[in-house]
Amino acid sequence: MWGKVYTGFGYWDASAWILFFFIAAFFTLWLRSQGRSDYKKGTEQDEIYWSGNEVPEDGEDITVPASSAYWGFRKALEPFYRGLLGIHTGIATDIVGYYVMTVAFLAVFILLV
Amino acid sequence: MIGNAPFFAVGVLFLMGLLGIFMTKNLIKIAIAVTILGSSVNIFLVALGYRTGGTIPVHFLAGEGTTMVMPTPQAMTLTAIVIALATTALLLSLIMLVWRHYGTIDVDEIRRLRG
Amino acid sequence: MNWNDHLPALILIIPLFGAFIAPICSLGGKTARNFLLVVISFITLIVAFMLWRHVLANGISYYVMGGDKFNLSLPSGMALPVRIILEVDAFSAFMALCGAIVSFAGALFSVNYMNRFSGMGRFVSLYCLLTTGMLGMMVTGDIFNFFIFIEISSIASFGLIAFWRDKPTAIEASFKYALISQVGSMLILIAAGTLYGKYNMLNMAAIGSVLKMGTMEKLALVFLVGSLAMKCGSFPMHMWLPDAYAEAPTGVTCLLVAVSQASLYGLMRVCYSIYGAAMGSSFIPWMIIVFGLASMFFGVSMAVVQHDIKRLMGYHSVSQVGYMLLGLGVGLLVLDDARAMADYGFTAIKGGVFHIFNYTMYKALLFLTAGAIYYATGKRDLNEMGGLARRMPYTTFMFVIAAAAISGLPPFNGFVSKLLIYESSFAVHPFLAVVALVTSVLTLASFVKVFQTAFLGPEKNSLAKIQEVPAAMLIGMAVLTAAILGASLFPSWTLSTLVEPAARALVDQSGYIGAILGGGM
Amino acid sequence: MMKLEKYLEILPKSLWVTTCNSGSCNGCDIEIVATISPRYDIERLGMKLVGTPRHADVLIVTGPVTKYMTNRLRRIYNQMPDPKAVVAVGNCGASGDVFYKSYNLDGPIDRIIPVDVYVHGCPPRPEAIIEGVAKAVLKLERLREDLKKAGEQQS
Repeated sequence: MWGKVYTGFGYWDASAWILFFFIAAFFTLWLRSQGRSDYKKGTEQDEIYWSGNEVPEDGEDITVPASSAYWGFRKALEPFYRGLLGIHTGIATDIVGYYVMTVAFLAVFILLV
Repeated sequence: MIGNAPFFAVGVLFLMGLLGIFMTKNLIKIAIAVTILGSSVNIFLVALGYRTGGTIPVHFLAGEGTTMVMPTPQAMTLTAIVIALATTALLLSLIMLVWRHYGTIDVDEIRRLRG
Repeated sequence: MNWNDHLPALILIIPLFGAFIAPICSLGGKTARNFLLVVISFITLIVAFMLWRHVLANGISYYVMGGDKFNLSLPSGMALPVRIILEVDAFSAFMALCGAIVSFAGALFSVNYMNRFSGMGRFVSLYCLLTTGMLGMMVTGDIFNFFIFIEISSIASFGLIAFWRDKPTAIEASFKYALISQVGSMLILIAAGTLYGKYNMLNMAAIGSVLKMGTMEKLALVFLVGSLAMKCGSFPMHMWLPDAYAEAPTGVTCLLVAVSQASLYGLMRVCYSIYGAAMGSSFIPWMIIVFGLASMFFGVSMAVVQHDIKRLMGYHSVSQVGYMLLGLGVGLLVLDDARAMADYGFTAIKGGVFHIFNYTMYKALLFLTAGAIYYATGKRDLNEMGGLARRMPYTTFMFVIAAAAISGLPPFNGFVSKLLIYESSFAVHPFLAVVALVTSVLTLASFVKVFQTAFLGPEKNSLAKIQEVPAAMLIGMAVLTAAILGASLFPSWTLSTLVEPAARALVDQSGYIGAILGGGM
Repeated sequence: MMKLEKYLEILPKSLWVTTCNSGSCNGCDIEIVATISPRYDIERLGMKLVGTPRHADVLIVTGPVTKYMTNRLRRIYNQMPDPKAVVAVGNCGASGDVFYKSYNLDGPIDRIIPVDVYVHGCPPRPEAIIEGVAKAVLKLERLREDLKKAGEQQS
């Protein structure tokens, strides 16, 4: 049941990985349990450190919006994305056009090759 | 050469249908072009089954002993026509709904879903 | 005349029966209709499982529609099969099983998900019709019948994508899909016509036995490959897919994932079983690999910048289809070279087929979790979501499993199939494996973004009152999670019982042909 | 879970330091940075600058506390774990210097949080800061004894 999957170049053994995962998990949880718990609950000591300011109540103000996640990746590849988003015009005839061009390209080259 | 005249007709009609989709901006004309495409394929199927001098492939109508055209492509064409009917009806009702929501049936303006 | 012989026909008749009974059942109120939806898809799942076990036990099972005996494929004195023959080999039984599981999960999910909407009688009948079309594509052995089932599933999916008539984007998505898939179907019909014109036969196995590569066959192959690649969303023709998956109701999107797998099955059936060894030049295999690479990379690079959760997953579907095209394309490339086939070709096909199973499971689960979020919060834009993990623990748990599986993290099944594909495509050319790896990294990146913005982070006041989704949706998701965990914890068992026979059946063209032409009596 | 006493024996003399600039002219902050630079290198004495008060034993405060910084300084002080000491660096922190009784200040640091060590100079030389922090080490040792005694009384 718990056999190995041979991929011709090596093998993948799920049970070995899971065994390793539990050992690592055990060690991590032990390390975590060494933390100090003598802080006074309810006081400022268990509030998040917001560089001294009052932590805003509504989560809205301190969440990073999804559209700005990976903005560096997006800005770095700006020319690539301008081209890629340019292709996705969303016009129905363009979509059919790409399809017809692909089939035409395939047809021409298969008759040549 | 005259034998495959219908196939030239199919080729011309197919290209007309295909170009019709890209030449126009009006959705209804695009639906019409798709129907032309469908009918060109139907002609192609019927033309495939033709045997020179063949008659209608129905025994009691054509009588015995006469050469008959191939019945299978005609069966395929019947089904293809029925399917083209269903798809065209659906396309036109979608165009009607697009008109109701977008107020336009110009293909370049219907692109809220892009990128 | 025992039960098992009629399974290929049964697997089609039950959902079709469900489709036509649905309006009558919906007269009996909401519960009767939901009960029908769940029972029909459950029975289909049972029949699909029995069919798979039957095919695994005693080889290819075929069913002659309208013959005097169910296995009379070659009536006495006829050189070629005349009637429509349903041919189920291990590969199509495997695909039917995947499709049936996903259809059952989608049905379970839609019971609660759609209870706020009217017109549910039509929804259930279209849902069952879509399941029929999908299973029909996987089971049939006749090209024209394959075209008919493509049309049935397409028309059913047009209706289902535009189910929410008052949402403009749903209508637009459905129209675009309708337009491009109608043009595609016409090309498939032309291909079926050319093959019929040349060989006077419509049965895939029969054509495969006599096929020799000429200009007409090359054109037919190109039309079939082009339109079936479009239907399963490979790169240049994929733009309808994110729109259609995002705008359809979630239970339907979950089934649409399996329907696109059916057209991938059709593509592979055409390439392996009809053309197979007759495919002289390796132009088409290389084109399938190029389509795979392109849709992998461009699909995921589009997905990273999306911020609508279902569109993001739609682009991931495009990139995951790229993996399957790569895996099966590499297999096709070395189909006739026995040594390379033994070396890495068969591993590539096993990887591709296993990825089909994994993809159908975790992608359907991802769409269900996205639907659960939409059901709970009513929002689809990631910018407005945050801190859902506190209120929706089960959905979060299942989303984590699905996201880990899709991005190929080690213990999960996505990793195993991707590993098979990486190693075999590396043997063909390192660049293939590099693109596959980069895509996997970008997939992980975009799902980390989704997980962090939607589930983690502080609680938002606007989302304060949401609560966990009702039970039926959770059970629907749990079915898929169980399948994923099963394939992750016991990969060798899954590979040897589920994937290996399917891959061998796909490669074994002569077996596929022999079943029909050999089985005279 | 480790007992409180055992925590306190771990590396008692190497303090983790966090700084808070409550309105200083940045002169003292530059001097603090100078003490971290390789020339005066406080690291060799085991003291390390950490970013958050969560990890810190000693809070170095510079500048007279302006009205804006009052409750922020108090909150940072409260957010530090228990045996903690405060070192006021620079005359402004110690006595408000030339800005004493200015309309905009809430007075020197000891009006807001209890200060243990005052380091005079405008700005104090890095050696003075190091000596100040060294005194803080003695102060922290006494605080640990009290905590231990309090710990034994409880148990």
